[in-house]
Amino acid sequence: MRLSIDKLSKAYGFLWALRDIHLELQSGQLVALLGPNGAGKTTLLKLFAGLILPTAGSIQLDGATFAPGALDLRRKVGLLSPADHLYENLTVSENLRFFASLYRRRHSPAALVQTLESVNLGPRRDDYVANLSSGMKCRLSIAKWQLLQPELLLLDEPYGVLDGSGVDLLEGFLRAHCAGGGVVIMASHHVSRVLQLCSHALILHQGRLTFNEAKQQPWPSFDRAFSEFLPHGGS
Amino acid sequence: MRLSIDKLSKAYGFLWALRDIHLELQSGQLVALLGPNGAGKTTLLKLFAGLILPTAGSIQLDGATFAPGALDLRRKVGLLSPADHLYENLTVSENLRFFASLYRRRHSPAALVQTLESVNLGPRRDDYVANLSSGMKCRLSIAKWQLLQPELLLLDEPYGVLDGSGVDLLEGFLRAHCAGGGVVIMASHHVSRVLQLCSHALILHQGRLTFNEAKQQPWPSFDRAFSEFLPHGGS
Amino acid sequence: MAQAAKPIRKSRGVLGALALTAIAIGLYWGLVIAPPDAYQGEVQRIMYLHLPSILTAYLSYFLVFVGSGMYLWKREKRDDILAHSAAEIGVLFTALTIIAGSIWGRPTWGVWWTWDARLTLTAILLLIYTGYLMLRSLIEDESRAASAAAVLGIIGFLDIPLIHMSVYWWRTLHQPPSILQPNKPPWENVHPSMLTALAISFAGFLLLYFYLLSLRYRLGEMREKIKARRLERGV
Amino acid sequence: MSLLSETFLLLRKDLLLELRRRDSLLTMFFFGTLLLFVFHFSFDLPPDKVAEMTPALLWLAFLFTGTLGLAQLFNAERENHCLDALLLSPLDRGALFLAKTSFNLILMVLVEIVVIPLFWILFNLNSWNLLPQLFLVTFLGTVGFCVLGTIMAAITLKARARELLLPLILFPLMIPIILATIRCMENVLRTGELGDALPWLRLLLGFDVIFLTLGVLIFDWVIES
Amino acid sequence: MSLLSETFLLLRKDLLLELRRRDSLLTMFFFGTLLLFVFHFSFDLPPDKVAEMTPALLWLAFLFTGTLGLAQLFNAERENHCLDALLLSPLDRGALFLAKTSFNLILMVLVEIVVIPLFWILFNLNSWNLLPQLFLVTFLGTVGFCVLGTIMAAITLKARARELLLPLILFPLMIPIILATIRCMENVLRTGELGDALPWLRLLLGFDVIFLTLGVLIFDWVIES
Ligand code: HEM
Ligand SMILES: Nc1ncnc2c1ncn2[C@@H]1O[C@H](COP(=O)(O)OP(=O)(O)OP(=O)(O)O)[C@@H](O)[C@H]1O
Ligand SMILES: Nc1ncnc2c1ncn2[C@@H]1O[C@H](COP(=O)(O)OP(=O)(O)OP(=O)(O)O)[C@@H](O)[C@H]1O
Ligand SMILES: [Mg+2]
Ligand SMILES: [Mg+2]
Repeated sequence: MRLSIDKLSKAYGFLWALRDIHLELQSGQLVALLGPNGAGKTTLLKLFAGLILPTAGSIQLDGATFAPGALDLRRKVGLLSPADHLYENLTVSENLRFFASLYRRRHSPAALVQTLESVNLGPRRDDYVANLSSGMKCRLSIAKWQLLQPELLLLDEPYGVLDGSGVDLLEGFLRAHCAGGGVVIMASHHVSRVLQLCSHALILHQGRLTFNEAKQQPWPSFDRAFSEFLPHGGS
Repeated sequence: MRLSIDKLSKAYGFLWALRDIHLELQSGQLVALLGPNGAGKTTLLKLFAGLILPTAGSIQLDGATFAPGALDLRRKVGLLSPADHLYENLTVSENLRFFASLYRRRHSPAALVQTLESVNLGPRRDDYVANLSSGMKCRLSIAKWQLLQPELLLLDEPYGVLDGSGVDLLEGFLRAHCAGGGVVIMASHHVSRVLQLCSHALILHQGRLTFNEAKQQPWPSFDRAFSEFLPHGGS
Repeated sequence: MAQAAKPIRKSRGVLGALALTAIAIGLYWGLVIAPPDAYQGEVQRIMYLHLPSILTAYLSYFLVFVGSGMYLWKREKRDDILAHSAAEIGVLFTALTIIAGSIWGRPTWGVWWTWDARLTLTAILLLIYTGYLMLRSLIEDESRAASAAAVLGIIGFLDIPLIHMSVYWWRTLHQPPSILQPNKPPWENVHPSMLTALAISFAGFLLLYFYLLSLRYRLGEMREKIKARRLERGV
Repeated sequence: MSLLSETFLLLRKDLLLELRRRDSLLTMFFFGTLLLFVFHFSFDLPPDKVAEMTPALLWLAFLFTGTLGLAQLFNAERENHCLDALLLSPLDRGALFLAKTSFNLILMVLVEIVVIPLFWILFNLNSWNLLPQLFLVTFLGTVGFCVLGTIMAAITLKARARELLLPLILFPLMIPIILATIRCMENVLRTGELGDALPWLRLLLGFDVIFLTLGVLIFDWVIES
Repeated sequence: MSLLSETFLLLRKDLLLELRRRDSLLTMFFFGTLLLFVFHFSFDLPPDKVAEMTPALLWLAFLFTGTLGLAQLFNAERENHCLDALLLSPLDRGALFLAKTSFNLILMVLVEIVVIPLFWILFNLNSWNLLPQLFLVTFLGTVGFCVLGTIMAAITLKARARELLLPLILFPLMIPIILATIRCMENVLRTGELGDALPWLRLLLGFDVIFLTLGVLIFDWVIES
């Protein structure tokens, strides 16, 4: 698993949301994507997921680029955007089963139930997704990507809606995913949590990648970049 | 400003989302609403806002209850639900102006611009809300409620999408609001932040209000309730 | 509870029995005792089914109107149940009228259907109240469905006189009223035995109607009770 | 008066959104025109037949165009839970009803002002002098349509198969208006004046007044859960 | 074959959603019936005229019902950005096209199976023996409608005035199908067999095959941003 981005830019109308991003990532990295509001984090994740196309530059996953028809590539990428991407009028377990077959992942019913138990949704198995609370939807998304096993997992601010046990669960999943050779890129504003978890940090600022380093302990360069590009508070 | 809730219950189908809630709140309180995923926090806030009706029990604001026609009551309550309740196809400043007239708050254009500057959206004044990032939408909602000045302000997990400076901004606003005699009720999973800010904490657990106390320093009863009802992590 | 329910159940049983006997007598009178029609012969006997059922349907729609108005005013669940029950049974009886009329029309007019005012009006009634039932079933939230349906129940009913007038002015071909004629008492142009049969069978239909309505109402009540019971048990 | 000022505020917002994008107006106008062609093709009408069927053809076109317009009436409110934002606010619900009704009415009337003369041109009719009276009748019918349509659009707002359910409950209730307008127009076209059709016109007026009043009064219940 | 198995998977999901709620089917059926009434009122048809206009009336009813059905075709995908979830997945886009087309086709055919005989009853036609042939022609026309309609529904998926835009671009493109079907049906009704209308039938078949193939091939580009 190897993600390489070259001179990636994305414009919305007259606004550069991203400008000339260079990046190389490899198996096992757990990357924190930081940056102030409007820095371009969500845009970058959507580009990685192939949901929008870049204005310039390229994204390569193991040498392949997104194009209509590049379906094998799609199997390798997952985007967890809490509360999105679930059918409201299918039940919890129907959603899981549907997406599992879509990605051709065969799972025994027992495995499915077990995954649901692990995210604490066992008793809500036959409820419609529409009736879940926001945190429960996020937990279901976690279960979904646990089953679908993409190599590159993208997360857009998953902490917001999760309670304490949900956070533990998510972090356990992400650690296991990277240990198994996957790559995780997670955009978040919850800097303290993310710094503990990650093995690598990126800082976006006004569409430019202003910081890109592997974690050290202590990490003075990060502290400097952080106070420069993410002014004020930030727990 | 006085909020009193008596035997409040809400059922969705066969599920009690809230059960027998008693609560009294008064001017100046900044209340943290905590609880695990699915505890009923969002439901409680929607009830306070009069967006859904209780199955049993009553909510009184200064002695009045929500009913069709109780329009004065509506002027007193605001619900900040990040990224919601804004017209996507109006610009940032059009949104503010529209809601200000809806609540009959007269503001000079300069005051409006200044509020936008204060939430860092000055340069995006004439952008469509649809083109804002999630954090910017939340900032705009903050600006909106700054202008509309409800007495009771409800917030549903506002931290998720805000960066460091946004958090500072929000907290400054909430402190000022309470100092001015308002009441704030904020549902959040970001326990460490919320505890610093609040003057009072509630814990919901499976629809029941299991903890309801004013803040002390130290606060052993909270720590006990917290470890009982919000197991695991939770920064 | 159970004690109070017993006499009600008993009186409903009596009502059912009465309905059955009255319909049996009416049928016997209509099919055996009353003379065949001078022009139409034996088929005319369908009238003993046709006329009472449409009159009952009219009554039913009036009850929908009353129930809807009461529901909007008082917000009592039972009024909504009444409106809903009455609408369902009204649709049933309207359909019955149309079916019986069609069967009657085939030998007398030579067609199953013709675009005469009264026929069309009946069909429109059927469509309006089918729309009412569809509206109910297509709205998720129960109380929202109830208010939406109540609004339709009121507007629909108020619209009926206007529809009636317009359709009537548009074209008329159906039998001119022979029983409910404005300036001639019915016994002067109808065989008294026919009239008796009609009266008995109408009484039977009314009794049957109230029997069905009370059953359907009871069903609605029981649904509510079961819900309350299950809620109590906290399933 | 607060009701009127709030109505105006909401109407201005809707008009602003519409002016900015011109979504509904342009599509409604083209769709109305298109329908004339579709009817023409399907029925393969000889010219004399057209003159006779003018009212019906026009009204069907308006009915369908209007219904599709109604389906979009609350679009801005459906995004982002903006309807909740309005319900949360101290807005008089009657104002919401009046604003949406008048917005819809403005659109429909603009469409009609273009489509009716176009019809006369396309089908080569020469009764141009009757247009003012026809417009009047059409206007009265349109008011009724917009009033009832707004109420129905509001009650189907959160229903599932909304796009189909709306016309399903609206059309049967619209029958008096359809018939009355068609009869009035036929009379005008035939005799040059309303004459016999006066009772129909009264029906139309009655309908408009009754449902407009009812709408303002009960819109509270219509829109709130 | 992966295309077919994926089609089946998606179709099963859509049918499951439909079976659970029965939204579209029931509303489409009632709406189709209602339209017969509306047309009848508006045109005030004498019986002999109806027999002549049967194909046009039926097809207009199907066209409107179908278009409103199409407006709901991607409803489940529009909630919660589920379409993104599908686009994110390794799903063959052609399968999505086929699944939506066949789902739509199933609904339409079910509606037609009820509405056509109802039409015969309501308008008192007695050419019951011709129904099988008419069904065949209608079916071919419906296939074309569903194929083209699904493509257009996908194109207008994120457009603003979607509900109006869809018929606006769909109807003109449908004109060959409408004309061909109406001509074929007229011929069957008049002579009891297709006879002269064979070229129209061939046009219909050609249309179906071309656009079905095209749809599978280009749906990639249609659905992706
Ligand atoms: C589908 C077919 C038919 C429908 C929907 C229908 C509907 C109705 C309705 C709604 C009424 C009550 C009218 C009122 O008082 O408001 C009625 C009454 C009546 N119908 Fe029919 N009808 C149908 C066919 C027939 C046929 C075929 C006949 C006999 C030739 C017939 C004979 C009568 C008679 C005798 C009455 C009582 C009229 C009176 O005295 O007021 N109907 N029908
Ligand atoms: N519309 C609804 N229909 C049915 N059940 C619902 C609905 N909304 C919420 N619920 C249920 O009510 C309970 C409380 O939900 P609520 O959204 O209030 O929780 P919450 O405390 O906000 O959770 P979270 O922290 O995950 O946001 C949950 O069990 C949820 O499944
Ligand atoms: N659809 C769009 N059209 C136009 N501009 C957009 C669009 N989406 C995002 N933008 C703009 O692109 C920039 C980057 O937005 P993006 O959503 O990627 O930020 P972000 O880093 O995710 O911010 P946040 O932390 O607030 O979520 C912002 O200036 C935003 O206004
Ligand atoms: Mg973002
Ligand atoms: Mg919540």
